Amino acid sequence: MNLAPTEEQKLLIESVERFVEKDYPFEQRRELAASELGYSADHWATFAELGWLAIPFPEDQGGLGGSITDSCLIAEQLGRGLVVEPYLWTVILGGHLLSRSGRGDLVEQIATGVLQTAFGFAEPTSRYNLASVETSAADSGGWRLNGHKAVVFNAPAADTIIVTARTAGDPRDEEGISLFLVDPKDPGVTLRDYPTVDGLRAAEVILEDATGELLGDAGAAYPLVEETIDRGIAVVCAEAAGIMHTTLQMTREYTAQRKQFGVPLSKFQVLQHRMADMFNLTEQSISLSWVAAVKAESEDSLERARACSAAKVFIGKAGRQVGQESIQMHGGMGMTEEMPISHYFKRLTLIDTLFGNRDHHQRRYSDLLDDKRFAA
Amino acid sequence: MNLAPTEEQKLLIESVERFVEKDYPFEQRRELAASELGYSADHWATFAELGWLAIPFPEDQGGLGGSITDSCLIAEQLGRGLVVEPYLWTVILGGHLLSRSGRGDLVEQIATGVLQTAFGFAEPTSRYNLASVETSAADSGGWRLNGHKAVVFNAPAADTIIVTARTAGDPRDEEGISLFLVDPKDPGVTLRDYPTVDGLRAAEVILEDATGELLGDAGAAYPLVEETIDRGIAVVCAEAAGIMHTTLQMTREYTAQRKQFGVPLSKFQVLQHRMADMFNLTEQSISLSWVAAVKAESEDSLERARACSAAKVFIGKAGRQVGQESIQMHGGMGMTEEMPISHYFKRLTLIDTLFGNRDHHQRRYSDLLDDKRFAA
Amino acid sequence: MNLQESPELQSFREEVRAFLADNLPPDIKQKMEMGQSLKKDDYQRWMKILAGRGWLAAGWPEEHGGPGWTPAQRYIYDEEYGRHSCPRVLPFGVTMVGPVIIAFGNEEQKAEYLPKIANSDVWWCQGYSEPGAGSDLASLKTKAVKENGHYIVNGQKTWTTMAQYADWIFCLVRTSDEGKPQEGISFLLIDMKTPGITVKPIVTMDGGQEVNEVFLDDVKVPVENCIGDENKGWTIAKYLLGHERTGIAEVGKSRRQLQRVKDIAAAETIDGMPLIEDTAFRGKIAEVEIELLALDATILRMVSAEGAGKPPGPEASLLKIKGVELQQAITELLLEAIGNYGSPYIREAMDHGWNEPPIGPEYAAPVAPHYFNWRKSSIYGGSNEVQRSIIAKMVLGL
Amino acid sequence: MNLQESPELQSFREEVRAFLADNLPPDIKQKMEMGQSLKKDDYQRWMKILAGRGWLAAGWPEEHGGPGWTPAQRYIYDEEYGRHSCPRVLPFGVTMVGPVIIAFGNEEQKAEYLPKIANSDVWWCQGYSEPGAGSDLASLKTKAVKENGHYIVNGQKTWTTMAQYADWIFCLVRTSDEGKPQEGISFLLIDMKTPGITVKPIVTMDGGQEVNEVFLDDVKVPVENCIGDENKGWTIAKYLLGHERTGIAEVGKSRRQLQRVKDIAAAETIDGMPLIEDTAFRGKIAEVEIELLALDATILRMVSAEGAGKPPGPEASLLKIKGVELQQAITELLLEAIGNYGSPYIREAMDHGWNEPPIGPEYAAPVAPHYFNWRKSSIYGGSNEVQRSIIAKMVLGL
Repeated sequence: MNLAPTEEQKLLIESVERFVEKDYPFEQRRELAASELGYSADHWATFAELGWLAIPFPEDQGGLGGSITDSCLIAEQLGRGLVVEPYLWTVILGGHLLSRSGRGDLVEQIATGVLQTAFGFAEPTSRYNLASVETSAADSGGWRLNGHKAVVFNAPAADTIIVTARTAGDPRDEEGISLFLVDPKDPGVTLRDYPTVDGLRAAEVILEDATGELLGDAGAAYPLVEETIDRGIAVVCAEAAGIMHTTLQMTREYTAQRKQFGVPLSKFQVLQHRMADMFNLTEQSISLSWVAAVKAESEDSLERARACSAAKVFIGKAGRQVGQESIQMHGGMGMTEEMPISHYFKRLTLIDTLFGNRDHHQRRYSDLLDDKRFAA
Repeated sequence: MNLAPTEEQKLLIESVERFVEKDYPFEQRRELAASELGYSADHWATFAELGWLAIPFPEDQGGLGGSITDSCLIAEQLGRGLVVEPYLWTVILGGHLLSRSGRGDLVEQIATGVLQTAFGFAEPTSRYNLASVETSAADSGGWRLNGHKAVVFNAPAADTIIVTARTAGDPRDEEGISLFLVDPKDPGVTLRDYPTVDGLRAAEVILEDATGELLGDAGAAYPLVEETIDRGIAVVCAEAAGIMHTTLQMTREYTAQRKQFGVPLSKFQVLQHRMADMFNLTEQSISLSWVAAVKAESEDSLERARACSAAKVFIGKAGRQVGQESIQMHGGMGMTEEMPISHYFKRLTLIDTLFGNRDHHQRRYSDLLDDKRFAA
Repeated sequence: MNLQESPELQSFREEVRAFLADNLPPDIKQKMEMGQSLKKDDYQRWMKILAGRGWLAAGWPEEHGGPGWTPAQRYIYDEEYGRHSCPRVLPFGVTMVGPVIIAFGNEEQKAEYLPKIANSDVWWCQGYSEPGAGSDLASLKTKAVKENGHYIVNGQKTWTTMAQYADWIFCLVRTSDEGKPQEGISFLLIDMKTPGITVKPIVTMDGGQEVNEVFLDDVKVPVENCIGDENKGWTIAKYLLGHERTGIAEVGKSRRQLQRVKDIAAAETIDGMPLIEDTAFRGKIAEVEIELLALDATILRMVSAEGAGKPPGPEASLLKIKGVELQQAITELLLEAIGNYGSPYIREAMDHGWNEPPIGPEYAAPVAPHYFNWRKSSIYGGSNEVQRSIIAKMVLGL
Repeated sequence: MNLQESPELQSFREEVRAFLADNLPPDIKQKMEMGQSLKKDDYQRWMKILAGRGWLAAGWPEEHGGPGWTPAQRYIYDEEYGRHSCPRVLPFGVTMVGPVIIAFGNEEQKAEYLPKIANSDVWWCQGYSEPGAGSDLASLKTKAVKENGHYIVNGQKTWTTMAQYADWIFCLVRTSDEGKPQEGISFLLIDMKTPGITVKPIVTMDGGQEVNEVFLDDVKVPVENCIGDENKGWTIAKYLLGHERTGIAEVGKSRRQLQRVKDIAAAETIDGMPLIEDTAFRGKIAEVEIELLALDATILRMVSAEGAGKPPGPEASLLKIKGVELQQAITELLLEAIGNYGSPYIREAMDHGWNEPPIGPEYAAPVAPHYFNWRKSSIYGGSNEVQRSIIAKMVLGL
């Protein structure tokens, strides 16, 4: 029982930290976010070289046999630098779906940095319900898909897109959901690309008689989808914890150098106490994201769900307060596109809506209150 | 359209203010709360003399034909002095039920100060649902009542107790509820008296084949019960607004005289800003209680319900924050029975649970969102 | 105490309602309802329409071109105005420099400037903030030196909203370094066409370009353009902070925005039912709505007191704090309501006339940028921190 | 990083669990579960039982009579302890004066006092606060003047918890007026039987009489009773504030109390269904429970760091703030849960052995008084304001 990084994990943390500090100045992040691709292919190759992309996969699939906890510790450091590279989408979501579906061939390509993936799990009216799938797949000597997958992150850069589609059942049934690989260049697949408010890339993916390659067993994908999204939640919570850390840091530094009425802002007691609250929220977010990381690979799906939803609720709330306070204390300067703080704020804000917001996960968590195994 | 006291109302306010300031020092309140009766019969006679008890009743029932707004303005001032006399229970609840039921004879006795009443509307498992009535009444040549009315304020001093009882329908039906007068000295009536945490008196009223005198039509009392409790809400909101006013005043004064680290507490920016929040909450509570007062006698029951529930929600929340902050800023002193502030805090806390707490009224209010006539 | 409107007020309300409904150009109305960006021309057209009716300078006395309304009329006007999807009346002329000229200007200045404001002939902007000054206004550094009947002004202003469109700017400048920092400040009116003025946009985090830096480089300003006495500008600055406070909460606009939350929540689905039927979300709407009622009641109380001759004091800081907090809470509810579609960001999608189909529902595009943009409201115009300190000191005497 | 307990820790947990379950006297357990008042004897009996097992001084090293546990063992012990309905171990001896004597006492003092604390032979109380001092501890006025091998102590202490039962009191006293206020303070141990000591109860707003004023009137204290150097008491006071912080949040107790909320909410009805099925109330329980998880995770992180040799620093102020906020939030949930029955107040109903039937449900009587009483927790032991300032200054360097 030890909620602290191992010696090996410390080395990993240091290597990501070094990358962010030396190779990822904020100006570069700004340029990458505005570039055609939306991230740096060179950096991605570096991630592959350093083994970061291979970590969570089993060795027989070309991975390093690491844990999701390792990935979370990477994500926490990437969050500190507000890194835009598609680690979450390709490695954590796509990689896990492929790995669990026995597609070691593709996992190996992810690990070596040559394959980008995206996961379309949401639809225009699904909101945060993963079982709300209206996209349909029919087998007529090969699967054909029809439907609309909404806000698919990293789809513009993806070599292959994984989507949920219904092969049986009613709109919100957990049974009858299947996973398919679709090729973005397939004539039945239309992508409408766009940037997102937090500097990433996504697309609406429209499927019109698109060719799909079934992943795993037909109709039985829901548990894997939920598990994958829970892992995504652990990773994005770690990213958020890293963002909060830097946000507090920036606020401390700004208020210490900025004077008002002849005194640095950091000497105003009101701001001191509010920064103390930011500190408390940030530290607890880090702690809880670590617990979620460890439990994200629990074999007990209830324990996993509980820990991930709890972290998402807490970090959604903490991120809101830490983000808003940081802008308020930066005053007018915090409102500008020029200051990095505003970008940290935007990402932190949008993380709450990713994979289900605070309300969604508070409901999911409290629904688990009934379970006998549950005790605070 | 004028949300300000009229000249007449100003005189009324001044007379109550004068009474509280001159004749109601806090030490007396403490003694009265601890006395056998729990309030002062002399003060009650004074209230009658000054006409305060007659104000909201029609002239043909011995009243002064005033409004519930007048009563609210009285209650706000009484709240400032944390007055324990049973104005709310006898005049606002009992008086209104009797007045609307055509019992001018009893109303006149209330107006002259010779009759005390209590209203038993709650039961052990009813929580805040006024229609949740399990006490039953059967007519066998005279009504006989059986049941348990919970936490009936002023019952220990009441000459007559008004209760809800079911004469038809299922436990939570609005139809089938009737009002009865019962005599506390009736052998079928058992009172278990007790003081309350906020310095008042109440009783559990157990009815075992108790004789009841029907008030109004059998089975049709629910609208009057709801209207009466809404008026009670307006009055208790006004009382709470008055309490908050004094609470803030005391906190200002205490922090101004109490030094810490060589400086008066009131000079600490953190406390200044928190007192500014207390001010904002207090002022808005006063404003909203005035609106509730005016709308409490609206003929449109939806408008009435909306305004009273809104006020109860806001004042429940504001009272919680203002109360807790006042204790925190008084430090250890605020924790003592000796300091008046702790008594203001206790009353403010309990007002939230009276007639339905914040959650209850937020639900009631949001259920009204559907109504076509509703617009913010 | 009563909430009944007199027949006169009722018919006044009808008159306002009818005028606004009949005269708001449909294209502007549509932009407002979709939350799209307004252009210079949109503001100008609408303000001219109001000016034509004599209602642009709504808070002014009749003698200077205002309607001369009572506080109660003004309250009703604000309420109705907020209920309709009208563009805001830009405050720089009508509620800022205009009242200053009325209170402190000489007869020539009044005759020169006031009619052009009331008629919307001139676009004003505000030159208060400076880099590094923030809430500490008195630390301003822009210098004005008197030379042969002119001031020569040098310095830099910032956060100047819509300076790119402005014909004139009113500035606080330093005319003396003696005494306390508050003592050497003067209030100048400057023609934006004067040589030496450069405007540079500041891009805000929502991608907007509404605010600017204004550089003043040896700008020649006639001495007649000084309002009030030289070195007495601080009195004017304080006057301005205290003026027109009951309108500051923008309750009417918040009501309209909350209605938008309800409309969107009725259109969005959660587990197959409308979001507005979800207990948690309904509860949040109810919470904000109740707070809005409390704020509105407080305004009405102040308006009633004002009608009885008691001008609003520093208590009005309450209105700024709560008004802004509720506006911000509503931008959060909007963002929550649209779920996954808070993410897409296509700048042009916020412009009227963008021809492509929307990403997700049509109402989604401006929501997140608006949330980001509106964080400014608790910072500018006297930050919420400054307002709390005003209450603590001026009202509570702490 | 892992959350698996080693087999050793698992069996340790079993051992703790079994001991607590088997040895807590049933009458004390019942009082705890009903929230009734504990008497002096209840505390003493229970602390003697723990002492008998060697677990009373849970944080002490073995050489002084403690179990010498690792931080992880201590964490598990605290967790299990909180899970059972055990009375709290009074901190004055075991976690306050004991560690001070261990750190600053001489050999004679250690031999004299420590065994009696570890065995629960002596009841201690704390003489820190004074009237008018509050969080500003250094402004204390109680004076100790040295005379013929004794200090003569005069002054007044306040908020002294359970002084009426105490055998000894440890006091901060002023032994010099020179230098900064922090510099002339000494730490004295005083036998409560010494002539000149008067204890007067303070009634708190919940009706309780747990705290007291302690008057010291020419009280003779042998100079050997000074811990550490004369005039160096401030160092000790600071040490005490920083000691034993990970236990301060009382997460285990909050968990148990939250379980009580759930039990009561399962028993209470709302519109015919159990309150716990009400969406709003469930949501509140979930919210507190999630915050408790976050706090617990933070403690575990600190414990893990401590196990690796990094002692808890001023970050531990976080634990005090959040621990207390959650305890208070739970007292509010309890009050909400019981609805109308928050009002009745019969002092005796909170005592064990009260023979009359309860007013309303049996669990209701102590709820409101407990809520009132627990407001103190954000005031004493370094108020939440002081803790925030510690974080701001010591952790964030503001």
